[in-house]
Amino acid sequence: MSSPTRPTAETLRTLEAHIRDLEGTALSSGQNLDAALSPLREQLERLRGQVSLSRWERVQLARIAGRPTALEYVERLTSEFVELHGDRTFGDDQALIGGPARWQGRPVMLLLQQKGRDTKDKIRRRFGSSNPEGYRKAIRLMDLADKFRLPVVALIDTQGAYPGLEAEERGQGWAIAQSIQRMSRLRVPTVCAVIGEGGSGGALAIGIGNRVLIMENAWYSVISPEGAASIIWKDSAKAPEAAEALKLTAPDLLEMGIVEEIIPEPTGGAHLDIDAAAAALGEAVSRHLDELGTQSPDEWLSGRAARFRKLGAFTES
Amino acid sequence: MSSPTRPTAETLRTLEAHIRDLEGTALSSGQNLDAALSPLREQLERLRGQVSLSRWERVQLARIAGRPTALEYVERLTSEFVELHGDRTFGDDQALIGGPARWQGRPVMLLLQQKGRDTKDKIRRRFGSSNPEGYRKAIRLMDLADKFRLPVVALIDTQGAYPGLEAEERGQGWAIAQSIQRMSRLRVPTVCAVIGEGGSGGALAIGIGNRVLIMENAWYSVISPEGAASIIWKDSAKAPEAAEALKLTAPDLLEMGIVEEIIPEPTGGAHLDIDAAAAALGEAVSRHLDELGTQSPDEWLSGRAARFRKLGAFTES
Amino acid sequence: MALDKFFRRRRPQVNPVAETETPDLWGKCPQCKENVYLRDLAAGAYVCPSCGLHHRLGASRRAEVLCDSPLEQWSGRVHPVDALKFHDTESYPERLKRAQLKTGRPDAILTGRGSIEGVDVVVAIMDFEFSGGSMGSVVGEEIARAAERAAQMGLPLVLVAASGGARMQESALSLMQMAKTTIALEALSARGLPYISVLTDPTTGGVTASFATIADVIVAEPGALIGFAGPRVIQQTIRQSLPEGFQRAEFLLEHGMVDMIVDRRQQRSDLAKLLRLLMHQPVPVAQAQAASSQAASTQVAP
Amino acid sequence: MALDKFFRRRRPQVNPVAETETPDLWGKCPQCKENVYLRDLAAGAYVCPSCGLHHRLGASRRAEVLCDSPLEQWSGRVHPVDALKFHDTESYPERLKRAQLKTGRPDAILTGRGSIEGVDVVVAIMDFEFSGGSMGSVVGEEIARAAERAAQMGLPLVLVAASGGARMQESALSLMQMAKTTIALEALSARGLPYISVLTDPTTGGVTASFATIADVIVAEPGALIGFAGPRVIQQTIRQSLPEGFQRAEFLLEHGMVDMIVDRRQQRSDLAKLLRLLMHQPVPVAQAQAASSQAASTQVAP
Ligand SMILES: [Zn+2]
Ligand SMILES: [Zn+2]
Repeated sequence: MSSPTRPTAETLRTLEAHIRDLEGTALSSGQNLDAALSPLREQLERLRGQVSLSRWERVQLARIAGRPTALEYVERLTSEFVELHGDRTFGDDQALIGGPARWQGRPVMLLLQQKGRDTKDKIRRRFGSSNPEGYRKAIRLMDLADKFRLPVVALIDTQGAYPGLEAEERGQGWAIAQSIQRMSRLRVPTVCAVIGEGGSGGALAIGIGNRVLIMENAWYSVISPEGAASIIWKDSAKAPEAAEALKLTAPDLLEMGIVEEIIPEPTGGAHLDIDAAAAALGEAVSRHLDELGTQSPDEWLSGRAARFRKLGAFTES
Repeated sequence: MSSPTRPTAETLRTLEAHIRDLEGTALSSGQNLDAALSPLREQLERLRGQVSLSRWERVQLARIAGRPTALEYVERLTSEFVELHGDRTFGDDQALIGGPARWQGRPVMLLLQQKGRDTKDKIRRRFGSSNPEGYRKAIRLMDLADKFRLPVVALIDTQGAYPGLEAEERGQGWAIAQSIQRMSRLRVPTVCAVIGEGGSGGALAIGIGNRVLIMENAWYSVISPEGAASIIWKDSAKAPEAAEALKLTAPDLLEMGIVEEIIPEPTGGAHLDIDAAAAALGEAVSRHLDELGTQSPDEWLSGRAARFRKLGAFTES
Repeated sequence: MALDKFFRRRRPQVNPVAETETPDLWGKCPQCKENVYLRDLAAGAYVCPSCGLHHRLGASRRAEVLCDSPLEQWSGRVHPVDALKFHDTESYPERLKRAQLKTGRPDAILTGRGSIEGVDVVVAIMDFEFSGGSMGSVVGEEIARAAERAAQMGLPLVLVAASGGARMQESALSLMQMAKTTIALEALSARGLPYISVLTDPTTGGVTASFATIADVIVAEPGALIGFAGPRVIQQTIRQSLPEGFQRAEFLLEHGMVDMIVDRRQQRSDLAKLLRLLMHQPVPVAQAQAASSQAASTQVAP
Repeated sequence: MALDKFFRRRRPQVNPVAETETPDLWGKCPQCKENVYLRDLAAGAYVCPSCGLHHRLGASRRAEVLCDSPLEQWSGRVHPVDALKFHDTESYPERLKRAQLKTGRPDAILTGRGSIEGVDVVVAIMDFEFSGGSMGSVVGEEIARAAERAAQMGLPLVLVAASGGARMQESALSLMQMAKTTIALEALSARGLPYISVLTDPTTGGVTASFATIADVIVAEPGALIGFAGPRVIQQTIRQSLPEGFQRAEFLLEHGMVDMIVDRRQQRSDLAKLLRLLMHQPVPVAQAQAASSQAASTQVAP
């Protein structure tokens, strides 16, 4: 501990484990161990402030067990959420859900990528990877948002669209493209937030925001680190190296102009204080909704188009 | 033959068979039988003019082997038909097909209910009964018609939407309703013609015309005669009685105000002279297209709405 | 005996004149066989308190269950006619007369203005008691008028479907009501007003293939049979037995065709919540206070 | 040896400088093993005259096969940059340089103005020879510009897709090209101008999930592999082998995803016919005469 090197996320996790063990002992034995616990807790807090997370460590935080899912934010930030189901064509996808709700009081249309909370729920929701039905439901909800002038709030959290045989049969690529197109045509404001993982086209399908925000420990990329590692080194275990190359963290994306704002997470990650994480997300989304609220439908449409039109890096001779 | 009763369709068919037999004999034997054939042919023609078809006989004519299908008319009346496939969601229905074409020179979007011509083709096309994919393809083609300002020409010929388990799973009722809605929203003129059978919602799905025409021996009803007979008498063999009760023939529909015009068929039915039947259909559709051509998109939309809004029979106290 | 019949038919069958009076009696639920006190059944929106069976409702009872107070009734002045001189085992006018006597209304539809938990609405309720809720010219006309009037008044439309489909006795005229109603609903779309349909047991045929399924939001009652083709026709087509639960509300939810299945006892609050959201109306004061205190407790600073 | 390589790769691989020259030689078709005279292959749009195999084409050859005469080329001035300092087994600039040398163009796209059987069009052709036709910022920008310029000029857009998907080396910037291209195509929609995409072997990933599949009409080449997820990834997901013909053009037609499969030798005439119809252009004089004489023969009076 006397080493001058910056602490790693691993160090923090070891310290957290010590504290939990001591707290457990204190509780079960009835002994007051505050004399030991207090300095440990202080040191942990201090180290958290110093910690410099690698890109791969952030990817791991974005996936950590207990990280809040979309519905955990929705429960804290909205009232009167009415989940609407089905694509009116084939099925009801559980990985991409939504419906109208009041976001800190404002009527909005929610589009949520939902990973699932327990094992059964996760399987049912394919760990947040949609079939085409999910995107087609999103399109239907966007139709309603337009009709009833409801701003769209999209919470993005997926490793990507589901790569299944039936998904291909039913036009996974087509559904994503149509969702991008539909969202770009909305005559209401759209605010998107990457709250965990932003994997490829499956994430972008509901990511056509007038504003795109990202949580501090979320990632957003054209391919997952594992996918990139498989392609480059034929070895998905090289995902940490791929994560570095892909520059997929929130600060990277802010620098590229792909997101407007990084939403700070509680020290150590959103899972350590979900209420606080939700408060930060709620405030940021509400603030952007309020700012956009002064514009007209034409401005929402053209502003969104202009925002995406200028993304990209090239030179011209 | 000296009986003063009006000839039935059955009498005509018997006479036709005699003539065919004699012609065959003349051909195979090399004997000239014109002395017998001429008066027979003349009598047949005379009787055809007198014949009074019952409603059930017309239903049978609408189903007779060799009656021209939609594609037989399209081959004769259009050039440059480009069949477009698929609903972009699940499949490509073969019972409801379509695409852009030139209708006697005019660019239009065709929607065709196609029954099939040989056994294999009929099975592939489910004898003209669509699955939901057919109606969803029609909706997509109507989107294109609107975008490219192509008048829609719909040829209706179905006993009804396909009553299958999978059709229900994929929302047969929903697809028909959406097709009716989409067609009512078109900002281009629509001319529909019932060319054979017009069975229930499956026919109406592409029947929202600014003008609705019907061929002389076609029928259009809320239910097939067999279906009605099954409900009323628990006996589909009573279809002839049901046909009478349903008042489903072209003159009935003209009287009810459900169609604008009856397209005359060659004496004895369209199958006896397909070229002539096609010429009459082509002329009528083209004439209505030309008449509608002078109106504006708002007039096509509101005219169509007004046309259907006033259909129905009731009294008011 | 009246009660036996009540339960055998799985819907309340009462004298239309006294439809709102509930006899002080017990009955046996046809699904769970439990004895149910009829006044409890009525108080619980005619849902069996033991097994949750949603009994079929006539239009008047449905209106009571759905709305805050009696409707300002609009329907009743449009009457059916026998335009086709339709005669099968009896004449169409005879059939109509029987249904009119049974239900006390001219045709299978009740429309009017009312409110649901304080939200002003136009309602259109199909009456399955009247000739199986079949849709002829009158049903089409009343639904079209309700939609157009709702649009004029700036009110949303809530429609309760219960129908075997289009009415055979009006042949192609019935068929045209599918187009007429669909087109009349455009008036609501044009003004951005919500249209919610509630599909109840049974909703089939031309009603499923027109106005009932183009709603902005489709609600279904638990266990309701909903489909286009009837189960018997499909069985004849596929020549094998249909799977358990086929064409039931739960099956349709799974296949993406309905937005939600809502217990009848929960419908008023869910519909009101949804309508308020879609119409940008505020949360009622009592609920807003509860919500804000909850929100406050979760909005801890990071 | 160059020819062996040509056929092993199933696409013409030639010196880009001399791309339009065809060597006076024979080769063996990799599918039917027949010997083909290369000049015949070139004359037949690079479709094997024996088995119909559609050989992959670089962008220049594709333009020759598709258009009446050489394009007025628009692309070529926008060049890729290494914004992310991406380095895997080699650096991104090294990769780019190799691809640029091989193809003679700055990135995987060729755009310009031309005509197809006399119909004026803007074309955008992806070059699979350049880094597997991957879409980075330059591909996105050139497609966006082509669409916008077509809209300004009142011309339709014909796009030929051939791509493994978005370009990894530009990470999220590549991903954003999916949005950028989709949005730029709105300019054509707004003016009611046709946009036709031609999906060739292979078209996968982010290209399938954006501009390539929102075309008004989607044409596919026979046998082309078209999909979102790659076959290997899907196989890992489902842990069983994929069915014969999976993700091929014929499979997609059956599943309702493409409008038509058109043999490359027929594409010019089919595309021209379709474009003329959608743009209300008359039939060319020669064809009109043939058609009217045919129509006259069938328009017998009843
Ligand atoms: Zn019960
Ligand atoms: Zn070959």
